[in-house]
Amino acid sequence: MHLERLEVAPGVHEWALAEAVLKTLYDTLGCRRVDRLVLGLGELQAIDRDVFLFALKTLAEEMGGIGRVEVREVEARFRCRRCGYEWTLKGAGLGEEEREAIHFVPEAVHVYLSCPRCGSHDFEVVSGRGLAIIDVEGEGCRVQE
Amino acid sequence: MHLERLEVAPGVHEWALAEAVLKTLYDTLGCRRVDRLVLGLGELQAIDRDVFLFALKTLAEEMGGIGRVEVREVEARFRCRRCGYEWTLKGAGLGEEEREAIHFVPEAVHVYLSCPRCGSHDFEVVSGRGLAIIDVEGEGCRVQE
Amino acid sequence: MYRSDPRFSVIGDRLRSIDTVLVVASPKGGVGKTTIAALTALAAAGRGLQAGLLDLDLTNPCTHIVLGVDPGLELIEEEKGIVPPRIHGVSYMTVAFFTGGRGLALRGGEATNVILEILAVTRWPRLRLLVVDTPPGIRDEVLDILNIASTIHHDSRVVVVTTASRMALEAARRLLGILRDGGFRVAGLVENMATGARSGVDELAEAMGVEVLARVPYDPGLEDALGNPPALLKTRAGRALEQLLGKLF
Amino acid sequence: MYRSDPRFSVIGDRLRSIDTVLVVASPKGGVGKTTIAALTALAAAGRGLQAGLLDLDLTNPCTHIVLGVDPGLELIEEEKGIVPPRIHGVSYMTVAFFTGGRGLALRGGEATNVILEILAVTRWPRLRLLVVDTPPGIRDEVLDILNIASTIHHDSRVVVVTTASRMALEAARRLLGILRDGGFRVAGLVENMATGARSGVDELAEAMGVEVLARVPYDPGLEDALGNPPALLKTRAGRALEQLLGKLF
Ligand SMILES: Nc1ncnc2c1ncn2[C@@H]1O[C@H](COP(=O)(O)OP(=O)(O)O)[C@@H](O)[C@H]1O
Ligand SMILES: Nc1ncnc2c1ncn2[C@@H]1O[C@H](COP(=O)(O)OP(=O)(O)O)[C@@H](O)[C@H]1O
Ligand SMILES: [Mg+2]
Ligand SMILES: [Mg+2]
Ligand SMILES: [Mg+2]
Ligand SMILES: [Mg+2]
Ligand code: NI
Ligand code: NI
Ligand SMILES: [Zn+2]
Ligand SMILES: [Zn+2]
Repeated sequence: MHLERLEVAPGVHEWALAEAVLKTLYDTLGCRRVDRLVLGLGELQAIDRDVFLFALKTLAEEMGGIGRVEVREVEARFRCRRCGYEWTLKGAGLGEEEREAIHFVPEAVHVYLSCPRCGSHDFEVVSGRGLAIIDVEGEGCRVQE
Repeated sequence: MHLERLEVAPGVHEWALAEAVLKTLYDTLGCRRVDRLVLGLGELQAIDRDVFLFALKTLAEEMGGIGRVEVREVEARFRCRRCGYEWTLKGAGLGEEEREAIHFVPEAVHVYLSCPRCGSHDFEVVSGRGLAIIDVEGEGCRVQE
Repeated sequence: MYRSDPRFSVIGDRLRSIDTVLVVASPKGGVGKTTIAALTALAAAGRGLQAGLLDLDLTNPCTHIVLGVDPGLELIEEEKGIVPPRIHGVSYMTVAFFTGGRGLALRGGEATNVILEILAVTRWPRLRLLVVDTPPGIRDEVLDILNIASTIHHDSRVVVVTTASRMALEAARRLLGILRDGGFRVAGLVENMATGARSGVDELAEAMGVEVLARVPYDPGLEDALGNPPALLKTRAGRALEQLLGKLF
Repeated sequence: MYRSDPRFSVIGDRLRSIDTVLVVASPKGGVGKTTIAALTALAAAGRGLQAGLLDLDLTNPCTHIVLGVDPGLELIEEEKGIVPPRIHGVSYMTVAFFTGGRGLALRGGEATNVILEILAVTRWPRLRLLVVDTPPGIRDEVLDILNIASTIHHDSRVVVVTTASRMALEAARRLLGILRDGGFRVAGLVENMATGARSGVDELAEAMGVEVLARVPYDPGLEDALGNPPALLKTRAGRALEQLLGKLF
């Protein structure tokens, strides 16, 4: 095996997420201007907030701009599909690299965690998975169900 | 191939559904007596109402009995996962045997129907799939979320 | 959780007439799950054991091809539920009865619905052994039957099928890891298309602390015997399954 | 519907640098999807075409075994998204980078989440061809990539892989029926482990009105070449894929 790229640059898929949020605001929701935005950021999607907000502002300049942005962290909670036990990420003892993998693909959590009671890898991510637009105020935004 | 059973008896898995409903009421919800029951019956689960209600009454006798039973039909609606088109079972032109198959296993509908607009077999059954306990009144029933 | 589903409460009762549930699994396709599941049920019935076969490869069921059954509603009998037809002595249930054997496109939770529906409605007779064929992958179908069998049933075991191919071994390792973590009862490995030589299967068995229950040789005559159970039982593969039955009973 | 998902709107842009998306599929496992998908991408790159490979067998990915890659985060580069590593000239993306190649138990909609996540984050370079490997079954992974590719991309085609085995043919027929009903563009069938004799594959192709694009012979040396792309391209299987590339370009 030979690799043509081996360098690793840290934490910048924040840009992809920022782009996705803006596309949703300006294309899907039809916003012409965004004055206030509330985002729910799942704990599993452990992105670098500063990089993310910088990306959001920077990319928004080419669109209608972005006003006040509030980011709320949403705790990760799991519920075992076999035995019903519930637990959280705190104290789950994930290593750095595992968290890094999960921040790219939150579902990878099924590899690295199993139910503290019965050992099942089949559990539900009840909350804290991704990035959600909780609220938006601005001009022309059609808020959908 | 040789078969040891070839006879076919009509429409009596109504008994299995009735049994399931009663088990939920008396075991899962902990009812000691049921005075009033409202069931939502999906169009795809095209069971014989009379057989079902007879089964429900008969089987209930060994338990705490059953009071007034109201059965509401819920129309089957589909939404294409590829193109978003929505449609209903009316006019979908299903044959007798296809309906019979679907009444056993509602998901078999994906074989017999496809999106009238784009032909996709990948569509959502928005409503009308199964049997749901909509409301129950009685003694000891713990209604869960 | 299934527990709030009206069908779930019935399923425990339905499985009560079954002594042993044997789940045949591997995330890798083509290793022989379907062949081994069907042959095991047929071989057990041939020995006079009450045996059943349940096909949970919902989107692409194949056991009816092995058994030589043209699947359709006319094969099932409704009697306070569904009584599975007996095919060469095996009580047999497959989603193909309801799909006519056509491909069934299923999304996520729909698979769970189908499984709960089938398990809730099927009235198995008294069975010494119910063999469950599963689809490849580690998806709802496999997770559901593992959860249901290990939660509701008193004697459920998993047989992991593999060949000596590296991809199949890696897939088996993945599943065994998940089974070990969850404390599922693993009956052991079956090596399929075995050459007789010591293979990666032995290493895997040692590494994961499981037994190699049987070695089923590659049999070029198997394809022609598909659909003909008596002929299937006479292939080298069919005869090798005696080894598996011997380890189970 | 995906359209309301924040990631969906980005995916169209991400796929814009790709001329042709080739989805390699069959509901039957073990027919050679993974082998043919990986070899096709490698063969295209060997011919100097810009080629990519995307493994969507999320719960049991295997392309890294064919390519000889020990998967991990260290292989990916973050740069306003993820730039896929180039392996023997092929731009390569697999969920195994994030799971370390371990088995991933996934429920229903979780598969869709993973696919949207990966497609939204991956920055493919300019590609003449992106080959997509899919899992067996007719589940979310396959439905999603078919929906996404046929809706968003201007040139997506499906290659259906089969062997001459009855179970594989039946599986191919099932998928071809679904593809025909949905008006998906089918490039054709690939017969794998072909013996050279006229087989059920020809009958199926005629019945379904599709072409047999290539016949890949059974090659007992293939297993030993797994993990070694240059050696793989020299197997009879590798050489037979020239036929497929010839039909595509
Ligand atoms: N021991 C064997 N010898 C020869 N062919 C076999 C053997 N076991 C399975 N096969 C063939 O291999 C293919 C895949 O087997 P199958 O049982 O369908 O695998 P799975 O269910 O794991 O996908 C089928 O065509 C089957 O007939
Ligand atoms: N033409 C071939 N000759 C020999 N072995 C093959 C050939 N194609 C595939 N195989 C082997 O068959 C097995 C199944 O192939 P794979 O590509 O994993 O199928 P799938 O992705 O459809 O499950 C693998 O062990 C692979 O190495
Ligand atoms: Mg199978
Ligand atoms: Mg028929
Ligand atoms: Mg594969
Ligand atoms: Mg590694
Ligand atoms: Ni990052
Ligand atoms: Ni009925
Ligand atoms: Zn648990
Ligand atoms: Zn449609």
